[in-house]
Amino acid sequence: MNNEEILSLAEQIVKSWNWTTEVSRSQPNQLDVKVLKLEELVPIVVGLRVKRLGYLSAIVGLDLGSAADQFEILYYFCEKNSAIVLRVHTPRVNASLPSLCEIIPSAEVFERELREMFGIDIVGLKTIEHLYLPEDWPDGVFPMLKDTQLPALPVQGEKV
Amino acid sequence: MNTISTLVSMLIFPGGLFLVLAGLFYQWFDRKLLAVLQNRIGPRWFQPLADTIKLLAKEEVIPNGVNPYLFIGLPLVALAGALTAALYVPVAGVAPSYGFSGDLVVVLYLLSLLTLCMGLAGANSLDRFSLVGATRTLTQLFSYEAPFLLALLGPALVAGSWQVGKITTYAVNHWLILTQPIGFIVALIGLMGKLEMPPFDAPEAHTEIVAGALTEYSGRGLAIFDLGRAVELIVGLTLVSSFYLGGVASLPWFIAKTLALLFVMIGLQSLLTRLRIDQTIGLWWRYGTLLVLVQWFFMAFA
Amino acid sequence: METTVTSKSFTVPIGPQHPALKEPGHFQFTVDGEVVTQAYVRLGYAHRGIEKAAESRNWVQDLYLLERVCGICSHIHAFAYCLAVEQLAHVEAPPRAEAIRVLVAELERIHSHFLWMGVSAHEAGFDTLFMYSWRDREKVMDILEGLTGNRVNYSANLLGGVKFDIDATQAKAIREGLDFLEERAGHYLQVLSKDAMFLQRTRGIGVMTRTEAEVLGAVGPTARASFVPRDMRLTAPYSAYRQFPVQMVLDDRGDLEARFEVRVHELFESIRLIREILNNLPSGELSVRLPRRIPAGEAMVRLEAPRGEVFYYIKSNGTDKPERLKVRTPTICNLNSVIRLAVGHQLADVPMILAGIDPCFSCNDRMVTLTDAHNEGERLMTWPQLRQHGIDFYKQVGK
Amino acid sequence: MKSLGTMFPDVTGSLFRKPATENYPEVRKAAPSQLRGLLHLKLASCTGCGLCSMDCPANAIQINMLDRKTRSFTFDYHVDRCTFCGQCLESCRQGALSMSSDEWELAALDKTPFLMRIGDTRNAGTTVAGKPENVSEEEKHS
Repeated sequence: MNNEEILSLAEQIVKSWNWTTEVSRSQPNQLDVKVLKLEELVPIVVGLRVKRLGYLSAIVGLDLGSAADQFEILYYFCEKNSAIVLRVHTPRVNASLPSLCEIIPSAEVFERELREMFGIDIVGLKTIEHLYLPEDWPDGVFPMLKDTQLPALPVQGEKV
Repeated sequence: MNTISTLVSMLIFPGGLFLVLAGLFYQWFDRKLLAVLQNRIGPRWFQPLADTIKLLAKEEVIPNGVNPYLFIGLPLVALAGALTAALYVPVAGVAPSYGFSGDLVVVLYLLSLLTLCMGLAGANSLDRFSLVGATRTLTQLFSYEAPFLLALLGPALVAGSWQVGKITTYAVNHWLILTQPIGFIVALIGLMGKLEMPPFDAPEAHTEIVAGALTEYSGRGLAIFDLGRAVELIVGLTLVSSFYLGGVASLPWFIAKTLALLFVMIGLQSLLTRLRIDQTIGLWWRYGTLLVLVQWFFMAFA
Repeated sequence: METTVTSKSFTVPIGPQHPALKEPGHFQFTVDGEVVTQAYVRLGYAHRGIEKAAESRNWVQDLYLLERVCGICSHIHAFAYCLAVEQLAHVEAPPRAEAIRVLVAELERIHSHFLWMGVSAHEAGFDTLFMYSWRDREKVMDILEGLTGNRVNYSANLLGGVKFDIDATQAKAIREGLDFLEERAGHYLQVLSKDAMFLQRTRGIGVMTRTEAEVLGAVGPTARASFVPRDMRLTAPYSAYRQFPVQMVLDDRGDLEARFEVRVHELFESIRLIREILNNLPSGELSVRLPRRIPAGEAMVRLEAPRGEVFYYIKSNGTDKPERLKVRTPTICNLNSVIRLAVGHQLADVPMILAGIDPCFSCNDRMVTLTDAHNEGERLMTWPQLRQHGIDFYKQVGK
Repeated sequence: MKSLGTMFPDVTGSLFRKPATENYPEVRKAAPSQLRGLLHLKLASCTGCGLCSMDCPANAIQINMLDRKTRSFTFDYHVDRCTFCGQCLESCRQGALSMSSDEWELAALDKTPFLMRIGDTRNAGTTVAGKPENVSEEEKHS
């Protein structure tokens, strides 16, 4: 399969069902699938897996800031030179996502990371201990949120 | 007068102090040569001595949960065992200070005492690495002990005595390495096992179990165990070279032969990969023991 | 005497500080005698908050921050970042710069594989191989130092190009170094595939089938040793790999021996590639200027680091700082396999299996903020405050 | 196929070879000409624009404007923070910065030599190498 075939097959799969998605080609070798309903994420992933389209390269969490008040989660499925990106949105308050561990065991680390860095509740995730952060990390503090501030760098001209 | 000479022979020469210093020197030789074989510089000549002095000067930490008497006593017993063993062995080419028929067995068990003490020291502690190390130490003890003993009994049989002194006098005129080559190889490798040299260093494999049975030891206890090992190195080398390499009748011969033996052992050490504990046992019981028995079979017909 | 051991099996903790680990990580192996029955991993001991920190630095500063994700494969991270930023800015680095980047990346691969060979030989208790392979690694480090100016964090990249050129004398030095390294690599291949004692510790140990490798998401040489054809240089060629293709090294045995051999064969492949680049180095500029503000957009790049696929995602909002930067390093994908493979093996094999994936914990652990766990919520401390806090804390403990 | 002692040639060879270890403080190997060592500023070319300081990933460079009209400033170089990445050399449009390839033994027992304050254009010479000027204690802490 060349890249074009991979992407058109993926597009076909996504469009052939009655899923509410917006499909676009943001870049020549990338298929962008905006999944509008959270509960459809797992079926779409199953659909891709059945056709053996791509492996889960990474899950990227984005905090869209307090104005949008949403998280955007990107699931990158890569195959050869092409990538299929599933975009999911969830509100920042009570954010939750379905777990992919049942379908893709290697998703576990990414989901644990999302959980501890963004505070997204991953429904169906078995291991919920901290992966990166210390055991005594305070509850409810999620470092990757935009409003969680890091200590500022010493600015130019500051006396030492 | 007699008491003084006894004391001297036990505490200064050839036992005691001399033995410890010689052991440290041989340890340095081991480390230095291994470094040279690995294209490194290696430690300077006083390094083992400096290590020992440093350790002796340091505070000894007795961890919670151990029996303090055992914790302090075991290294002393181990060192005492090794030093006692040296009295029955022609160290430095001097005839053994003591001897009775059958002292070969005593020497071997005194040497095993060191390993046993290390095993007990590990088992005494609650540390997991020590426990795993202790299990491995004792497992390995039971695997090499029999073939090593059998390999040393070969010369004893030929000499017709189980007394180290008599075997040595016999061996001066007979290079038993020529008549009993298999026995020599097993004895050599058995000695490496006894000294826990690579490839038989599974009991203290530091990439797996840190320092094995001695993980919790620091300061004085560790230093004394280390001295015990240094003495064991000398006694072991003396035994094998006096039995198989035509005796050690004088000091120059003693130095030449033991260092040559150590050289071979270091060479092997640098070429071989550590064996897993199950592989060690397999090696000794499957090949080691069998080889010695083959040797005996030949001896019976020769 | 009290003991806390209640059942027959007990847990051996490996790490956070342990001689088998050259970096902090924590593994717990439940053993029954010598056999591992359960394994558990905990990361985060080298967590430095790089992803978060990148959001507060400008595009240029981030280049050097990301170079410090990993001490061994530092170039590949800067490389990936540069590619992503250039993609965002719709700029392409000049061909000569691309070739030099790939050349440094391949030198780094040689460095990393030699280093790994030494470490895993050490885990196996074969210190002679360890010493010799690290001695030979010095050669490639010297080459890198002579070429880039630094021994470890090479800082070869610049947004839009590279900092240095390769002249004839340097090319000659590299070629000579490569001859030596090729000969040594050939020798080590003999050692790794023939030495009976070493094979006892690698052959048939930690076998991972192709299906397992795919399900567990293994990447890089670990995956290729299980016959998963995944090498970004070939499957998704980037930068100068389009002009200078590599050959994929695959092995179908999936055990430690296969992982060793795949890596050594990759050494030969890298050496060949570097020679080819040196012979056909494109001429031209070394760099193009990038604007200080990078246009808004998203970029994703995947590169083949020495340990496997590294994934970079960068989102820009049009300012002089990135909006979000996500790094996914190869080790995190491969660690899964260690946990599964260790079960059923002897404790003595665990360090070898662990070393077999060439783990790099500092790559895994990245982001963090300073907090005070005792206060509710989060308290940010300045450095003097933190220092004072430390002094107070130990005064209290001292009482 | 299997054999024992495959490292034998290396090991025996090493008996007759010099150790690979470099005896560093006694024997110094010449550093390669590309090496990035201590930063040097050619004060005459420097305009004090601050681009280097802005791009420095380690905040090792600080430019303190003393007087905007006469463009007089001091250039503070914190050697202990410098990561020797060479970005400032690339950022500088005037080519005023360079890195020495043989000044790389920069460790010191106290922090005083780590702050190198270079010039004040009002009374500086043409080239000032990165050498510590006497910065008084109170000035540093103020």
